[in-house]
Amino acid sequence: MLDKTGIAKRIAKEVQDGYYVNLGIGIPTLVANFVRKDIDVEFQSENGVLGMGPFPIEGEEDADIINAGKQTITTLDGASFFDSSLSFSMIRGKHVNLTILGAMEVSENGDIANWKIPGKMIKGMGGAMDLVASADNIIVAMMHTNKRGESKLLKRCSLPLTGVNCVKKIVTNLAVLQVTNKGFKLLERAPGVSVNTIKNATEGHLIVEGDIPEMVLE
Amino acid sequence: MLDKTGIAKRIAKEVQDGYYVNLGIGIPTLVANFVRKDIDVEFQSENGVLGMGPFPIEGEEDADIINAGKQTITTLDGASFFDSSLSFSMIRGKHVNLTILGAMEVSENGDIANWKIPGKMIKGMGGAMDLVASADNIIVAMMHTNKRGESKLLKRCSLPLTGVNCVKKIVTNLAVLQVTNKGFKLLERAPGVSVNTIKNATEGHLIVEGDIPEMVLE
Amino acid sequence: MINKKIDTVSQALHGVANNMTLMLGGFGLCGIPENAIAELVKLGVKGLTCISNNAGVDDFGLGLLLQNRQVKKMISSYVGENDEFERQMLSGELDVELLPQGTLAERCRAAQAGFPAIYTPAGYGTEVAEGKETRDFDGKMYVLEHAFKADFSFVKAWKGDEAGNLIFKGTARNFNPNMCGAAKITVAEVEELLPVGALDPNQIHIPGIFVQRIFEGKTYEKRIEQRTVRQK
Amino acid sequence: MINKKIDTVSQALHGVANNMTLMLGGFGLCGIPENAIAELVKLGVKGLTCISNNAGVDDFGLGLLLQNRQVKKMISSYVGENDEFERQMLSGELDVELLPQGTLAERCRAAQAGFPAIYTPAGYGTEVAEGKETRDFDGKMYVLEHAFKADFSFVKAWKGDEAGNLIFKGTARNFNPNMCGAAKITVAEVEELLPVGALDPNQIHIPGIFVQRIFEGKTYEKRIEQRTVRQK
Repeated sequence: MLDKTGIAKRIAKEVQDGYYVNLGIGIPTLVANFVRKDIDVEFQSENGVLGMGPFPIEGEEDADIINAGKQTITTLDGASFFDSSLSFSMIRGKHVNLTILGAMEVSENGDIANWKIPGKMIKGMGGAMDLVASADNIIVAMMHTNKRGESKLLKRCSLPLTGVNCVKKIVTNLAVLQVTNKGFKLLERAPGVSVNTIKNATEGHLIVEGDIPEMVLE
Repeated sequence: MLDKTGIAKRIAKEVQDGYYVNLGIGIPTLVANFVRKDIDVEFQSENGVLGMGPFPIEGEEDADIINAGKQTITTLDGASFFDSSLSFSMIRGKHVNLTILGAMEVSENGDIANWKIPGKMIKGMGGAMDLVASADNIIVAMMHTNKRGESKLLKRCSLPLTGVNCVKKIVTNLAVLQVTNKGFKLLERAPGVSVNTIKNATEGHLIVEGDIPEMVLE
Repeated sequence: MINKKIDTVSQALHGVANNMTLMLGGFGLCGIPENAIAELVKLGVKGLTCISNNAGVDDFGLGLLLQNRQVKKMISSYVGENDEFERQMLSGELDVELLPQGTLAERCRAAQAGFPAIYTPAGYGTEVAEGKETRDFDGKMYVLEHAFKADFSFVKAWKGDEAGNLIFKGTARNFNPNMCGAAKITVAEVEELLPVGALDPNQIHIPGIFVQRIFEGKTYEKRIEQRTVRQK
Repeated sequence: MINKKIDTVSQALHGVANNMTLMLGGFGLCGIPENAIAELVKLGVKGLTCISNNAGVDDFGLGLLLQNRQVKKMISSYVGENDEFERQMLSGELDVELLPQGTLAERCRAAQAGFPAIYTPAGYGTEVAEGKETRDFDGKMYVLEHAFKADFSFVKAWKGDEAGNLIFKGTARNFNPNMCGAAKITVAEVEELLPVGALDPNQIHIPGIFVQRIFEGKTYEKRIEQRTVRQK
């Protein structure tokens, strides 16, 4: 079973040379730390920066330079700043190649819910609805089950949706799954996790074909 | 009767303090020369400049700094350059206060034609269609009649339209007229021009109420 | 040159009244019009509709207006870390319209640019699209979203000149440029107000034509929401 | 950093073929991609559809492609001073679609920004709107205009870096920024190509994400169409 860092490490392997990548808040933010050093990738944040670098060295924080999670950041050579409209032009216009974000629920047809629990919690959708409506390549990073042990991979989402038919791939603490038009197709198991464990933790239709390999993280 | 310079001088009196003004090619361009020096006005050109100044001193022309008539220009302190999209945001968004442009024909309901003579001449509309569709304050600068002596102030335009119901005021070599919902209302006569001369040169419905004063140019 | 310079923040906010719709730039606490917000608190105008990506935190930014119960309705994309915002919203005291961030930006930009509405794919199939017109273009579904209509737009820039030209810094740019000229009156506050001629015409982010009033802000606290650092 | 640098103009135009749709920046002869146009002439590709505000003059700019009969269709706002353009158009040899200049710019920008279409008031009630959908918003009529679809976009900037970031100069900016990322492949030519880190991230007009290939143009003639001067 993976921890959050493990999920980030596995997703990092999906990042290819030449990709512009948007990372959501939470686990996705960690992905930047594990991308191979021999490929060229640029990170976009929807609040208006392309070419994000690591957090600043203590004492060098600049209140005017943050990411969409409101964290102080730095920029790398070749970076640029721009307004919100142009930022979402990058996203809506499919110039960003890969979007990685968290979710509360994903359904077997690729719907995603991650912004609201009616009557209880409202985070707001931020840029997530634009990202999922536009991106061709969306990976969801999340735990396979919620705190009560209930599956987050469902037949149908119970929470208000963020987007429909949009999620392509899911990486959880238990597995890597692809969303197909027949349901969740199991691609890889987390180290030490059995297919049965994944089946039991997946409410939506799970497709298991042949031997399911264990993830390789490094 | 006015010459082109006279028309420009009369129109210059319509320019008020604090106005952003777009000047079309031809007579309108001359207007800039006659605007009162004690008011603050900025000239916008739709190819992407605000704060245009006079032509450059010989030898200081810059191929990268032109107006929409492709003439080399200069900029004044406080000027800015921008792309075509933002330029038309200024126009469409009604941030430009006054548009002055030429016309081949104007009709009594404020339609304007100035971009095409089918089968003979096609200049293209350039930015004129955007300007006339958006501006609240449009003044047409033109000769009252064409080279064959035919009126250019018509009941209905015969040429393909540039815009409908948009012209508010017309300044010709003979008169200043306002477009009302009942037709062309005569406001002023050019020096030495009789109301009858104007009547004869106007095909569209001309409204003459009371004494028509002579224009004051200075 | 048309001079937009205003001497004091109180003059800059002249005309702001109860029940108006205001646009406010900023993302979280980054690039917010601090001086205009402080003046709004001081004025005590009520029943405001505020269009702003976030609502600040409990005790800073737009959070100050929320605490003071001056806001009737928030139009935002993110509640985030503002507990008072979430509390007022869940209790129904505050009317909240949550919109996708790109939609929010583009509805501002549509107002700036004279577009009546836009078609965006964001929010299709979700409750955000409920009651809105949707349409198929080339096999993909889009939601029709209308341009905002606001009375005042309050934006914050880094440098500006007396002609109203603006330059923003870093990610403090965010929604600020898109809100310029998107309301009846745009009030820009800047850290440094320069005479005309001081800015390179090639490097102006927002030309002065989109700004009606400009003033130099007295102080900027520029509070940081998430101070994240690494070791040397 | 993702490197977009291309060494030669012929490599930069790799993949251009007959019957493609091309966007070309520039206003008159100002800010046109001179090196890309020269290479298109050299390649002799035919049946092109060109989206460009003007078509240059008879013997420069896009006029060279017209003379060479490489263009099947022009989508422009202004014929202006190009006699060959006007002649081919009036004789029917050349298919010409004339559009309002703001519409032209915004149909490029829509393609860049992922909008399927826009509503503009320009051209309503004229032959430009014939056969197009129109619609009333708040008592004013608008025309629905669709995003362009193009294979290549050729733009010209002043300075650029190897990450594809662009800075334009003066009114040579015009349509160039709006065409970046508006075609499948955007090729930028610049007067000066700099290493990454040389440009201020705050002062970049077009981020490199919108540009697939960048090269430094060999020479720029920058011909002036109307040399207007005054005496000292």
